Amino acid sequence: MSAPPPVPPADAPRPSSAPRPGVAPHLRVAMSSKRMTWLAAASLVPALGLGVALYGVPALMVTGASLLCALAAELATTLPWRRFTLADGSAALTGLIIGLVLPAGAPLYVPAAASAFGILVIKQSFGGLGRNWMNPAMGGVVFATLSWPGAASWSIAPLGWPAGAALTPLQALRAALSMPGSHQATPLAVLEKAGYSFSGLDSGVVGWINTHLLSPAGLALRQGTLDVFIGHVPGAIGASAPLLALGAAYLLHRRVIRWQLPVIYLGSFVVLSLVFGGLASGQGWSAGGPGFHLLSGNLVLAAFYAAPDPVTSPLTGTGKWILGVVLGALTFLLRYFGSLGDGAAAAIVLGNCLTPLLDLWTFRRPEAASRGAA
Amino acid sequence: MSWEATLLTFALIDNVILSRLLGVDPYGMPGSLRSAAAAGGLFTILMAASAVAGSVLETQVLAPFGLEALRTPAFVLLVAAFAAALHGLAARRAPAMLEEAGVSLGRTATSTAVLGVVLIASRGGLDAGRALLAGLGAGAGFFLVTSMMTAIRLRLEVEPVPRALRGFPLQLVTAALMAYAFLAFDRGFLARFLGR
Amino acid sequence: MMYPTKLLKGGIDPPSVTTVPPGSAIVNAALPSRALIPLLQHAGAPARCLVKPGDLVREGMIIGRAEGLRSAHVHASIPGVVREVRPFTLPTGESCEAVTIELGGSFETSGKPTVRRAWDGLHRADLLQKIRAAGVVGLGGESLPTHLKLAADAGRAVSLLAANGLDCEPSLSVDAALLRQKPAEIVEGLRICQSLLSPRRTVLALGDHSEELVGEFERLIDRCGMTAEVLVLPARYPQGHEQLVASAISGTPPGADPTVTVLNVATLLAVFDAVVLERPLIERVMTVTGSTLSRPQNLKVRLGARVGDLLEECGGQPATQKVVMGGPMRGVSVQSLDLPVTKGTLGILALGASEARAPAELPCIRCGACIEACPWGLAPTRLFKLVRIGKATAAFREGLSRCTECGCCSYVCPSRIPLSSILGQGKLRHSREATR
Amino acid sequence: MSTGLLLLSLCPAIAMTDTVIHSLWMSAGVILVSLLSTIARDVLDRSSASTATSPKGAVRLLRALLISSVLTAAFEAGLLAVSPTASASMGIYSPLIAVNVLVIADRQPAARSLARSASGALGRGLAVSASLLVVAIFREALGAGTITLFPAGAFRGTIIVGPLVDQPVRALGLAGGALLCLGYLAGALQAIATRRASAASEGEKPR
Repeated sequence: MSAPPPVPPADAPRPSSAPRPGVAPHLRVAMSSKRMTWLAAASLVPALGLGVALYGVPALMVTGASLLCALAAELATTLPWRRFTLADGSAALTGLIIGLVLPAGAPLYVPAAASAFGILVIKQSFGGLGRNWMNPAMGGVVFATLSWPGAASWSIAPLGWPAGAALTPLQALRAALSMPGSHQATPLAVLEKAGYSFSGLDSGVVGWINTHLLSPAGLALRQGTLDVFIGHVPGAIGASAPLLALGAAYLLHRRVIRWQLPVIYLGSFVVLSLVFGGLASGQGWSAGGPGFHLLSGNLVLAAFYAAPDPVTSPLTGTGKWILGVVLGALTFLLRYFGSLGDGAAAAIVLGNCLTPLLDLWTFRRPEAASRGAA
Repeated sequence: MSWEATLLTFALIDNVILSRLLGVDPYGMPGSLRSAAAAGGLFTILMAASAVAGSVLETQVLAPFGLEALRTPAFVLLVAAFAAALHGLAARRAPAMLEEAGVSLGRTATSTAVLGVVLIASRGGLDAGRALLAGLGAGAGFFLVTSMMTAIRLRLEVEPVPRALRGFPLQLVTAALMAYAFLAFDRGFLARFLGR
Repeated sequence: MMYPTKLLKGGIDPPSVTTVPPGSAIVNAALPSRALIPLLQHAGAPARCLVKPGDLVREGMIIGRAEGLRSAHVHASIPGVVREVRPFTLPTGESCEAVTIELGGSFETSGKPTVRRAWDGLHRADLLQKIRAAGVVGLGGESLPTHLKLAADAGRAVSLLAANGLDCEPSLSVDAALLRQKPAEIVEGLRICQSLLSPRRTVLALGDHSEELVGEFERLIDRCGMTAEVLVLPARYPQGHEQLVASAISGTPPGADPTVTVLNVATLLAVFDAVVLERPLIERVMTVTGSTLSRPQNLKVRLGARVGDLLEECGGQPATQKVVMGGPMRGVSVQSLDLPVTKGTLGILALGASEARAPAELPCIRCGACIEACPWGLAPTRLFKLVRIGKATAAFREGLSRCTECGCCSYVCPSRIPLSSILGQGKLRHSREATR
Repeated sequence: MSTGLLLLSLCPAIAMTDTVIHSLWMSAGVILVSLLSTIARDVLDRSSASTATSPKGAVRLLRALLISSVLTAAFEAGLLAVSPTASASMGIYSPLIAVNVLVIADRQPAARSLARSASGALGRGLAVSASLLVVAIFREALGAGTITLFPAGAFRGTIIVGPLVDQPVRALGLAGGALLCLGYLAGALQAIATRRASAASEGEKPR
């Protein structure tokens, strides 16, 4: 590993009266990278809770499998070298994110393989935390999706639905778009046609809003708006946008993550969907429904928990801005035209490929430095 | 195939390095972004030129006279000839670029990437125009991927990576991960993207 | 408040360890019963010792003569008898001779009515000679003999003379206190320097915590009929760095203009003492603070006083785990309380267990915080990796030479990597390679 | 044969490791062409070396290209005759053998005798095929759940690898899988090489 810092270890023998040594500076910020990681993991718990509430035991099984497999893989690649790195929390966070990104119906070898690949190949092969250039969670998910396209997207019916397999909103939409004639339908209409059974809560709230707030204006929300919003539809375990946003808000408040990357990412995605989204569903210009695509699927989780991953995101502010736009564009393309999952994970790993280039391009060396290694 | 389809296919979907597995070699890693760019330019020109010549050769000579058996020697010599010509030209016109690229005539003349593109184009029965696009697309894809891999390598150079994997092995693992990432752009994507 | 445009990029606002209440008076420390005076208290070579054990020395008598260009005289800070002259190692690692004086005899200057001498008529050379004789060095930390800075070589005109009123580290308040209590003397000192350098522009820069003093200083400057501006800069670390102050005032990039002279206000006061009172530099003001002190304060201390005594004077407690000479960002942590304070001692910090713990290092997560914090626009995260794999030269090509080891990167690093000290080692290694 | 050289020769061939049978055909091609071309070049060198005008530089390269490409073409024709399906599946990769073996040969020091250089070429070919076989077995077994060989008598030509055939790790069968396997193979070779080197240097400087 790396050379030790020039600080004599705290337990070095020294006269009890004499003060302790230590290199300057003698003050440090409170927030450590270890605490950052664990805070990020903790902030995902609400989303996980809702997932378990909606899908029950299968959700627990999937998340547990990914989590355990990630930890095991980390141990297997560190213990033989007499190192213990589980404490830094990165393996746990990776496992947790993988579990939340996958649907509850996935057979257990999917989360297991995703975690194993993410930790063993993507992270540890390059020397562990901080040396990997690709996000282990998203890379692992992409690997699993490529290996078992069907199994990795088997979503099951959430609480209050007739039990059994069920299409995610995006799958339903793609199915509808693939068959001719149904092009004019808006996403929620498609869902209704696909036989979604929306909750009573949804109908109640939407009904109330329509009668009391919107009807005077001659507007009306569709059935299912609320369900899609809170994530009470078949899909990934951790797909509840509001809860994820809640956790992310906490992280932003504690400055564990910075706002630039997620906000630009989501912003550019929304703009692109507004302008071109309609074309994809054959509704012409500026007729897309960014809300639907924003809320259903893993976009929010990717934007707040994968994109700003410090290890795999650009070092410089300029780089963050550029990557944000690129990620938004990629997600838009892959979600509307692609076939690999819902595009968020794939967009992130593609962005990771670009990040080292951005670092080289956007970091301006001080005048004193001549054209150096890069 | 429409022209944009050809371009995108050869640049992204059937990327020379990531999907055709041509052009990753332990000695041919550019040392800096500049040299990656120079080599990329060189290879792009070479690919485009020999792809066009290849398709012409295929459609005008080999196919009509039933000389398919001689395809391999013909194409190999063709690529070598173009490589030699290009080196001569570059040495006179842009010696700095050639220097920066740091590729010997031996390497360009025997480059599997270039020969591969020529073969794909001719077997795909592309006409001269499409072949040109194919060559340009392949070159662009080659350029993009080598730049990314170089940037990643420069980043890994200062990191304490596992000793067994240092250098070329990690280069390959990196290429593998990039290959998986680029699979997001598949034929289905192309069809839907250009379809409507 | 309108700031000049070219402020430092990056920098940090650390929570200062319990600092001296602003506006509290500078306290005279008790006279030390014995003073241990190292003969290396300046940039250049150690001064040559002029006394031997048993000699009687008067207060302010010269006991070490400057050796070489960048060296400065050293004077007896207390009257008494020379007990011993022995080799001594400073906390910074350099070694020199040190004179131990035991208090005794009578005081000529202290407590006596002070005579102010007019200096307007004096020739440049005489002024410089007075300053040199008093052993005045930069009191902002860099300890370069001041007469060198003031001896502007003919031909190249000095573009800017700046009085630096910003304390060079967080939780030190020496300069702020002096600005409050000795404004007239500081302005007089500035006038002396101005007459020596005749710069195109003269500026007094205050930290924004002494903003309310602007009016008073402008009045004083008008009264003595000199032309100088008073400016306020944010007291964000390391804005107080000489080059950054200069660039903030002149708008040129840091270190670009070599004809700038920056003097810290404590130094100006020393110049005033040397020229107007003809008193050598035998005492200085320093901030003695820290979480384990019950009475942190700014002390005026005789050079050679014992660190331990000063801590006790400020209510030091056994809870003290770590003692730092200097500021929290760049200070040197010392192993012994018997060390003496010198001309370069900006302050003394007494830190408790929580601050003394050396945090465990974690892998770099490339968060880029160090890049944001670096006032010199470097990428410490890359430089420290280059240094650790032994590529100090490559690190230099990427700008390591600009690093001043201000400590901002180490402070913000969430992985607790001692970046600035690693970069420091890199600079050392490179210079060694260069010489070899 | 040095690790770097082995890897270099593997790179273009690695594409044909999606099934074991493909890797075998590829190996056959590499062995044949490299052996024969080496012999041919060697013979020509020796004959021309006697006369004062020994070709060099571009000419030499051209000649080598000519030899290896003609040999490759011959191999392709043979393959087409033996098994059309195989030659079809080899696609663009069989012609690449021509430049591939050349790249290897160019980095070899000139051997003293014809026998030496021939045996060297054979050795290189065998090393390459062994590595190809390892990668191919690994990839096909995990990536497709099968191991494809020749149909022989009762044996239908494919071994089914347990449950994997139902849910194979498809990603390993894709192009990325080839790069991945080659990467770790290279790592293993490098580790062995470094261990050997350190073991050798153990004598002079204890560490």
